[in-house]
Amino acid sequence: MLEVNGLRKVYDGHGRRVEALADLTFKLDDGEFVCLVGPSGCGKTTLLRCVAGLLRPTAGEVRVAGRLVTGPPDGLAVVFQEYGRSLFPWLRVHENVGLPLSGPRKPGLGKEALAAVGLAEARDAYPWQLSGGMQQRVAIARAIAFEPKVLLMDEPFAAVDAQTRADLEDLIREVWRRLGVTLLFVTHDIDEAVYLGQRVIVLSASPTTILDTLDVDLPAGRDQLTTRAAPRFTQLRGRVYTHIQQARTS
Amino acid sequence: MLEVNGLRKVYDGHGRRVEALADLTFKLDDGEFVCLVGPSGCGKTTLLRCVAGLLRPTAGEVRVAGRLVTGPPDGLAVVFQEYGRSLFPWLRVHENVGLPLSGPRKPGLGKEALAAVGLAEARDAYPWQLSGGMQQRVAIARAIAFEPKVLLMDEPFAAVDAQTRADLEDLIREVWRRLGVTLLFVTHDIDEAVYLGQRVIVLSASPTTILDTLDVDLPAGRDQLTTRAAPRFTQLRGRVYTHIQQARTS
Amino acid sequence: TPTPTPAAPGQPDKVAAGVIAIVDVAPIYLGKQKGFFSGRNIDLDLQTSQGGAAIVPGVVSGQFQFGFSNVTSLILAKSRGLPIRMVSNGVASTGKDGADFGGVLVKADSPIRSAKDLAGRTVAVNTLKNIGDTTVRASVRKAGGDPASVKFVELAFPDQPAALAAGRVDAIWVVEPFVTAAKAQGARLVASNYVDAAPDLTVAAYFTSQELIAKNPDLVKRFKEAMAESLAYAAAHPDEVRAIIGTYTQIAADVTTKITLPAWPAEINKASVQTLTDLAVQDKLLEKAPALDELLP
Amino acid sequence: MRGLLGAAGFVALLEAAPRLGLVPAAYLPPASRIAAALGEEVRHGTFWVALLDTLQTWAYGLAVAVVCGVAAGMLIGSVPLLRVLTSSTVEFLRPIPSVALIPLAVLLYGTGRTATLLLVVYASFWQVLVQVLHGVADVDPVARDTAHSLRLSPWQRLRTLVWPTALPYTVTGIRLATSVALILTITGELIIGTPGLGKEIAVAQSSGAVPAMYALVVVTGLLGVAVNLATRSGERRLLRWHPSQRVAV
Amino acid sequence: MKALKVIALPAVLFAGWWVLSAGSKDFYRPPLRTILVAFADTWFGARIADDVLPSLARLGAGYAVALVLGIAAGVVIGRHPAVRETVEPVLEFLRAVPPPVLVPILILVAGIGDLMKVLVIVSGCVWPILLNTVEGVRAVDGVLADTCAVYRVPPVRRMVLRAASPQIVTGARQALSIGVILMVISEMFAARSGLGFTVVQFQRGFQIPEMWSGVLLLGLIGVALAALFRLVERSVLRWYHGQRAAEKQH
Ligand SMILES: Nc1ncnc2c1ncn2[C@@H]1O[C@H](COP(=O)(O)OP(=O)(O)OP(=O)(O)O)[C@@H](O)[C@H]1O
Ligand SMILES: Nc1ncnc2c1ncn2[C@@H]1O[C@H](COP(=O)(O)OP(=O)(O)OP(=O)(O)O)[C@@H](O)[C@H]1O
Ligand SMILES: [Mg+2]
Ligand SMILES: [Mg+2]
Repeated sequence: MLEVNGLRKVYDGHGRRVEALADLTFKLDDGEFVCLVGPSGCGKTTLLRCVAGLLRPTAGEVRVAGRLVTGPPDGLAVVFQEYGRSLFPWLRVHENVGLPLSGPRKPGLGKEALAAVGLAEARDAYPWQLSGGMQQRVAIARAIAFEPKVLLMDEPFAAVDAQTRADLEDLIREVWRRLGVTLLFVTHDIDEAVYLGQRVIVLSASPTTILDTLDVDLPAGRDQLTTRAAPRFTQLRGRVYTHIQQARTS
Repeated sequence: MLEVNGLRKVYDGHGRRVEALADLTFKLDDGEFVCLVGPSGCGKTTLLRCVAGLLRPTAGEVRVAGRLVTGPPDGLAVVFQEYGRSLFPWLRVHENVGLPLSGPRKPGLGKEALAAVGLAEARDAYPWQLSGGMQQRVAIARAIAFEPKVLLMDEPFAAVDAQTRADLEDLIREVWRRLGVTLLFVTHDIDEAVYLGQRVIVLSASPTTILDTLDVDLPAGRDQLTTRAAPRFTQLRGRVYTHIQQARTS
Repeated sequence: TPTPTPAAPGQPDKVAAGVIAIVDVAPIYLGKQKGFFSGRNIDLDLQTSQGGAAIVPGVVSGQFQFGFSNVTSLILAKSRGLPIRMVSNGVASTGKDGADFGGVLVKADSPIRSAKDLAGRTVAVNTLKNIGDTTVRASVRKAGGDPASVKFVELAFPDQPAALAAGRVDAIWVVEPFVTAAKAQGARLVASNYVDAAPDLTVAAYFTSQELIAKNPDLVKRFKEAMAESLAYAAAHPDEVRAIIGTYTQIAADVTTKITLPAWPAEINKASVQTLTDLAVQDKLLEKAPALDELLP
Repeated sequence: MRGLLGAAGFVALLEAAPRLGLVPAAYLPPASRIAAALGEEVRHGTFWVALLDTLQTWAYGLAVAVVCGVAAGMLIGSVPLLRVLTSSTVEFLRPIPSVALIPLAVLLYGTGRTATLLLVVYASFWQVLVQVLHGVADVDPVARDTAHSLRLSPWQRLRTLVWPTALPYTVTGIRLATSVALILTITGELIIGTPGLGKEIAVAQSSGAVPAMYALVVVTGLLGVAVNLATRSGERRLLRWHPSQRVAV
Repeated sequence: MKALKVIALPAVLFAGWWVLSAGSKDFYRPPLRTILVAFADTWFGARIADDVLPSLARLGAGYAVALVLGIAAGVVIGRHPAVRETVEPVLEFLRAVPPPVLVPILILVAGIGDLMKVLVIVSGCVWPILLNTVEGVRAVDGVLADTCAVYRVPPVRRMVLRAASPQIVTGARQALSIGVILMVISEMFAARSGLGFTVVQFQRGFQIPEMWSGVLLLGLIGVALAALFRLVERSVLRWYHGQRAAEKQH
């Protein structure tokens, strides 16, 4: 469903040259849920923007559903790390969520999505009347209501409290299973990566390569209490942790 | 050093009325380190903005060093939740950090602070050339270089990876001890709150009151491995967790 | 005669005059060139502008000592109480029907044959409620047409031939060099309005402020004499006039040789000033005629 | 490079329209004849003197308007009370056309440069002022709070926060004022008779010298193009940080 | 209270004008008293229908055309750098051509009727709108643009116009007073009636108090149009002012 081949990205301008991505190759099957972890500034956002067709790679290519990505592919949604700036300040919350929708299901989908992220009451507010966490949830609701085939999420839970985060994690897994979305999920929380994904890709520091890919062989039915308490979970997160330590020192 | 008395804040406008803070009263001693946790949208940012003199409360008052707060008090620094927008896009990183500084120590302080957050090499970049986590660290560096008497931090580590986060936590504790700063720290991470603070204040959902105040009786010398492994740590975080659960259901 | 502010010996009076860069003011340029002014201890500085909007306030405020303006404008100014007075003739109609320096023209194939046919038509003039429309109405009246039914529209002289050619207006009233230019495009002259308005009509005059007359009558007198000499010289030497026009305008040399020159008599035709005043009152440009003896030199 | 292409197309249009009879060639001559007339003009010293006069009046007027406009805009924009106090007066004065002020200008300053300068400054001042006022109001709230909490002094706030925010607006204001000042310089010279290109245009116009007149008009247009090139390169340096200049490579 | 402040300065200025001009014998600067008398005599009567209203109608038409043209062209030019580079020299050329010399050409093309006058107004009003639109469009936030691209939101209609609207409004406001000025200028050519024509006529006919009364009327029209404009602006930029005010509640 999603193929990244020899991707390389160099930023050059305004007196600064950064090789953000050195050489990345990986693949996501249709309906796969993969989490991406890596040190701050290693190029996760850059990678996501290349996959979404928003940034032209310096070398290499991205394919979504077999098609070479040159612009944003059909049926792909993104939750941006800069959630605040991705909301339209002149539209109310429900208009922001309904914006990409069309057809008769539009009002229903928007409403459901807002309820799912716990913002049913804020539907008539403007985004700038909301707290940071609420804004981030609006962005998530918009992506969910869109019912994408491929969903890219860039630290989507960074601004919400622990409990809300747990709820949203379960919501995302539920949406993923229901819709069969192919999901690429960037997070800083190693526990979260292991809890959510079927696979975790660990990136090195810049210039970035893939340090390790880890299959998460936990059962498909996961829940916050039992899964996180399972010994295999602890084992896996330990492994990711060690790798990230390596990434930083290398 | 910092007193909040009967603070109440109601937002009203554009067809939406929210009682963000119902009635808050608490006190921070000189040089105290207090963490603030509470559900998303409960009013943490609102509280911080009132304390910083950036928002006029609907009722109640805030005092810093005995003085009633009507505008930003002297020697108070804030790390904003919207770190990206709090950096001036027309200034390079080191200029952003050096902005509030003056006097002969200016270059040295800025340089040190940038190095402390791991951004020595990015000093000549513009903020929008940086990743989210890097931007957030620039904001932190600016606050540290300012050497404030009172420091307010609003989820300052939300955008950085786990390892960087741990490093920054230790950095903040080090700065706090070295400078004797009075610190009010908002976080979503319960472990972080317990690990960092001398006290944790748990806020209820909106309309917000104080649900609980918890003294963290862990030894002053803390480190990531031993402190987090201590049984008392687990106990405390369990208690905060339960309270937050209550906050959400109440 | 004693002068209140005499010029220091060998130090001529500096005099600024506001004029318009058109054929009409050729005598003053010629006079300056011939030394008629410097001979009378006047160091003349000629400043061109587009019209009364700048010249009249310039004279009133003393920025200019003298100015050039058409008679109707001066009558209007006087009637509103402006402290000005004519000092010398400026320019006059040739008095020859069909051979004046201004006139009403129509397209070659126009059904308009005479001034009478202008009734009910649109005629372009350079400024409304001024010498153009009053004298054109006089032509229509004289030819037996209804002057009230002529529709005037304001259009700068240079733009008029184009508007006529494009059929935007039925007739145009222009002065040289645009009479020649329009004729070259095939336009046909139907009326010489200055001739129809009054015999030997004085069209424009040089004027000054009452303040200057009171303060420095000697200067005014010298200017007057210099002007008289200039006008006479210009009237007598049309070739030199045609030559000097090229120095302060951009009228092409081949056009200057063809244009009809106006008349430059030394004296103002007082009767014609009275006629213009009557026309102005008749056409409701002003409610009450000003005391002409306060305006005339 | 592309600009040359656009200019070439424009010239071609100017050449073709009269030649094809779309407009009468006697009143709007083809580009080649205008160029020939221009070639004739530039051989005369008077043209260069006039050009220099125009450039001087324009530069003085623009400089005064920009300095006053920016200073007043920053001051009024930063003090809410001043903003409310002046709003209606500004709106009253802005639409007053400079042509109505001509008699007053001549009365006060004669027909010299100062009279035209008055008109130039009056007309272009508002362009800068209004842009700066809107620019000052555009400061990002989070950035403003940041500046507040860092306790930047009012002067520092103005310099490091308000000024950069208002800069893109100001640059547009200066670009607008540049052409308005040029237009008023020419118009002032044309009607009042202050020495300069406008006066030459008036002379050519009243002499029926159509190609020469358009040749002079072309010169004013070219002045506009030249100034734009200058502002654009200045903008590239001043607004390096602005989203419009951030080409992601 | 606000209304009081709004009229305070004009009141002072008028009083000053009244007092200072009271005994004036200066022909071109008559006493304000005389001007006000002339105002009543001149403008309260048939002139409103004969001169003022037709002028305002032409102004309205020209302004509307300039608005549509300026915004449409501005969006195209702002979004496509290639187009901008191509047309910019020609536009800058045309922008520098003074309306008094442009009018003869317009007369050739459009005759001497209302159309010509409307075109004169358009030829002046369009520039501030165009320039501001171009710059507003070029400054659109990159994250918003990306959001539109990903979610297939028609960018021009749903995003660019709104995001650039603060700057477009600035241009429209500039254009308003330029329109009034050009309304006067256009009536200096080929006119028979109109407010501008009348003012110029008074000037030529040495009816100086009447002329000043016309200038006064032009100013008043400017104030009235600005008030009208503010009403429209308030609804168009509701979100913008809300966003900026909401966080300024000091
Ligand atoms: N627009 C840009 N121009 C120049 N350099 C950039 C730009 N965006 C990102 N970079 C650089 O590319 C590198 C990777 O940035 P990116 O945003 O992809 O990191 P990230 O992995 O998402 O980090 P974080 O976890 O902090 O969000 C960084 O060094 C950053 O400075
Ligand atoms: N500018 C504003 N205008 C109107 N309402 C606001 C504004 N800012 C915040 N609110 C409302 O006040 C409440 C508290 O917001 P606040 O930003 O203080 O929450 P928070 O605790 O910081 O949340 P988070 O953890 O998500 O950042 C929310 O319901 C929010 O919608
Ligand atoms: Mg990132
Ligand atoms: Mg918050």
